[in-house]
Amino acid sequence: MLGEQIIKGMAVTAKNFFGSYVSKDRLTTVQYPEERLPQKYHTRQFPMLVFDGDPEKGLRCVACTICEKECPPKCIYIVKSKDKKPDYKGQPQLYPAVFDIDISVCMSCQICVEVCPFESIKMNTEFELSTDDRFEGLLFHKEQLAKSNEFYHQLHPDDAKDSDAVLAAEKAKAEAKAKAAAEAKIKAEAEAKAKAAAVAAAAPVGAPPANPPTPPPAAK
Amino acid sequence: MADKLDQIFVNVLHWLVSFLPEALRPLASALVCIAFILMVFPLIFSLTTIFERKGLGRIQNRYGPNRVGIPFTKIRLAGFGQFLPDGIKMLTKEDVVPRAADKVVHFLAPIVMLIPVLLTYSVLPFGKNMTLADYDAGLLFFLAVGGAVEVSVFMAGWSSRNKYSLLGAMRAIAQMVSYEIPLILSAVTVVMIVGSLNLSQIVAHQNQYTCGIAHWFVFTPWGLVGFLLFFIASLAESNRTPFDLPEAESEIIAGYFTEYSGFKFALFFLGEYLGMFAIIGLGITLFLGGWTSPVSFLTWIPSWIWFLTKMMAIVFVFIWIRGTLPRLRMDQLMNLAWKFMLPLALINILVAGIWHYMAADWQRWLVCSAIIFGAYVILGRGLMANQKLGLRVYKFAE
Amino acid sequence: MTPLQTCLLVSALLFSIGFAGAVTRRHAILVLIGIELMLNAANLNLIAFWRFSAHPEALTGFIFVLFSMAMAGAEAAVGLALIIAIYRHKKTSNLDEVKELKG
Amino acid sequence: MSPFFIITAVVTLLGAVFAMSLRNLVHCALAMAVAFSGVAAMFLQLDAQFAGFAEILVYVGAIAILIVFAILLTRSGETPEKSVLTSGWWAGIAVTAMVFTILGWAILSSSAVPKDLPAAPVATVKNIGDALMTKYVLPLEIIGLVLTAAMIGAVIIALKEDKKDNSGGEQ
Repeated sequence: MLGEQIIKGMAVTAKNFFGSYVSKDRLTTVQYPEERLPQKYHTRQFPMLVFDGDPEKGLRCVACTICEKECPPKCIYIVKSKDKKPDYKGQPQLYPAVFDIDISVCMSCQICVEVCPFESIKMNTEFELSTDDRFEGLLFHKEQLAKSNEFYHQLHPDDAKDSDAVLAAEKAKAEAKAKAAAEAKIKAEAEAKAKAAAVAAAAPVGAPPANPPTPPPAAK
Repeated sequence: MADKLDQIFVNVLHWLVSFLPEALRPLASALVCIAFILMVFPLIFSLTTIFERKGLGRIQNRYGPNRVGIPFTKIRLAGFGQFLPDGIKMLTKEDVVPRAADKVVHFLAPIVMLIPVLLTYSVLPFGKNMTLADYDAGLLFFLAVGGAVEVSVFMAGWSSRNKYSLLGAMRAIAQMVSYEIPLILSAVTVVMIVGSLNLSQIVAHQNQYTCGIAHWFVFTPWGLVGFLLFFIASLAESNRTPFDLPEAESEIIAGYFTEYSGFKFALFFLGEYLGMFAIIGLGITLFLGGWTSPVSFLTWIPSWIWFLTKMMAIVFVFIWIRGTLPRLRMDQLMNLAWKFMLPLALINILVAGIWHYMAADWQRWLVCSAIIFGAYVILGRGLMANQKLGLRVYKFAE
Repeated sequence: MTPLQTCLLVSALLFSIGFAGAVTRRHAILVLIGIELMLNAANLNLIAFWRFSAHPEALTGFIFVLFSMAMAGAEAAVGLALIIAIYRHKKTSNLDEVKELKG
Repeated sequence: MSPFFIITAVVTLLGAVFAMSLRNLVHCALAMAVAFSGVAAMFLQLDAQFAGFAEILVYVGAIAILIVFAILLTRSGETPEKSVLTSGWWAGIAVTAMVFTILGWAILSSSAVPKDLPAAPVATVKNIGDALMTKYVLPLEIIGLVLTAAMIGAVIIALKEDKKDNSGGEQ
């Protein structure tokens, strides 16, 4: 008969209406500022710059500008420094004099993180970045972007451990290389000394110089 | 005590007016009444918008607005402060007028909309002795003035120079004209039985009790059908779902007020809701006993509280329907009006005549109910026969 | 001037305005509007005569107005239908261009 | 006459003048609605409540809307560039002036108008209904018949004609 289905439908909505007051699990809405959903494990929002120790000197970034070139929406702006300062390996490196990211342009694609060879740029999970200044307020400078490695450990413990391991390996490799180079240098010096001595001593013996010692295999 | 509370507004009016000289009293009392109506009903409107949003939310298992309460405090009033920021937003928005629009007509349309709607309130009896203008032909006044809303709808739609506006206006006018006929015909039954177009007399006729139950017209077979027809027609007249084709936002943006913003949009919004309240008030007056109480032992409750309670109850049903039913198609809309409601309203007039002339015993209940039920079944079959209801068969897709 | 004369003058003016429009404007719908205005002037006349007559309780003029309104409704419906039909044939509703009696 | 009547009369006449003189047809129709509302207000002041309400219901609610629909259906909603007057408009104006002169002269010089204002007559809905159902029942029936005939006639005239004659033209 005409109207039966209308009454059925009205019954369904009435059930929803009164049920929403009785049973709490009907209401799936999360009342945001007070209630928050736990963040997903691999949550990412906007990039940050990781530093070790001192926020100014310990910045891992060496201003190689790979991320600037790779960024699809071109939201990164880097100015290289004139001078150099030692990085974690002790090598003198450039550092970013200016490192800006426009958060209003960034699309959270994480490509900068993928391409960074220095484990420097990582993704932050901070998302409550609203501001009433739509130009300067959303342009993040180096000071705002710099976050400590401990903070990164809190956000993504596993990823942070991995990147620490990579850095440690690099450092070990570099140290080994430096050591080998130093040994080689010592040896070469010794040889040179010996050679000079030999030359000075007597016959022009064409003794072939010994091969430099192979560096020890990098610790895996 | 109960009587005093019942007549409190009337007495306050008399007391206020008594300070003035005799000659000015009718004018002053009219002005006070107008000011009162202009205060109370927009307030009810603003609360209704909150009720509607919260009710629709609950129907969809959401909370609805529940944040805004008293500013600078933690008191939230369950979100009932929301209407204030909404109103401020409406009033402070930029008033955009399209360059091609007919400026004068575009400006006049919301005003022309609001005037007839407010005029209709003058004949509604809100409570005992609470009618602003007790015209002899009050019902005719209501229907005549309510019909003038169509002009403003056309003005808004045409002057915007926008195809969506014009489409919405044409749809609205076609729908209002079509549904005015069942509306009037269902009201005619009441006029036949009471023998008067005066709304106060119609209420007085229903203010009797048998076995403690009031003589509301909705408790008779013809009255029930008349009320249902009136209810459906009033849904269509006030452009509410499922008859919201004129402002179907998924098809024609907002219909005839697509090109309105800011204060003018607020006026349209207000006019629409006030029109809805007015037509609900008329339905209550005609079929639900106006300000009378349904059972005799509750007559101590003031009459105006009864009126407002009934009005809010029907508004709630409107919201409930809005949360339930999908929008009709244009041909379904016209079919319903002309092939179902109009014949049923005509048969209902016949039944009311039979009811009037048969002796007041159980036989007339039987005869009238049987005629109406038979007509309903046959007309319903006829309406559904052409609908090709059932599972949809897709020709080209699976 | 008595009240009745005022009413009659107003209605005469209304009639003249409607008449002037009906005979001078080109568009068929405007002619119809002019005719409606003239009918209204006549209605005003009838109501005024009823109001100021010696026997208003007979309601003659009043009922006449109601009938004339119903007639005006019928006339408007038929007239507009004719205008639409002519428009469909000739693609115009300009009366200067609708001169022939054949379709 | 009360000043309120004068105001209503002026509004009515202005509405009528605009309805007859504006260039855009939709404006004309809206001005016509104003004129009708003014006439209804004058009916109310002449103690003809029922007639006034019926005037609004019929003219503003129905005929104005009908005319507006006709305007849109004949695509004449735009302001015309050409002249809106007929070729012999000056003759029409002359005839109108003559008609008005005669009418005004007749009204002002008539001796048949009553000098005193009779008491306000009572035209309750009940009286009107009684009159319609007793003395005027035959005209009422005829009006009903005429309305029905007019409605059917209007529908038939405005119906789309069959495409039988030019059905081959499309193919």
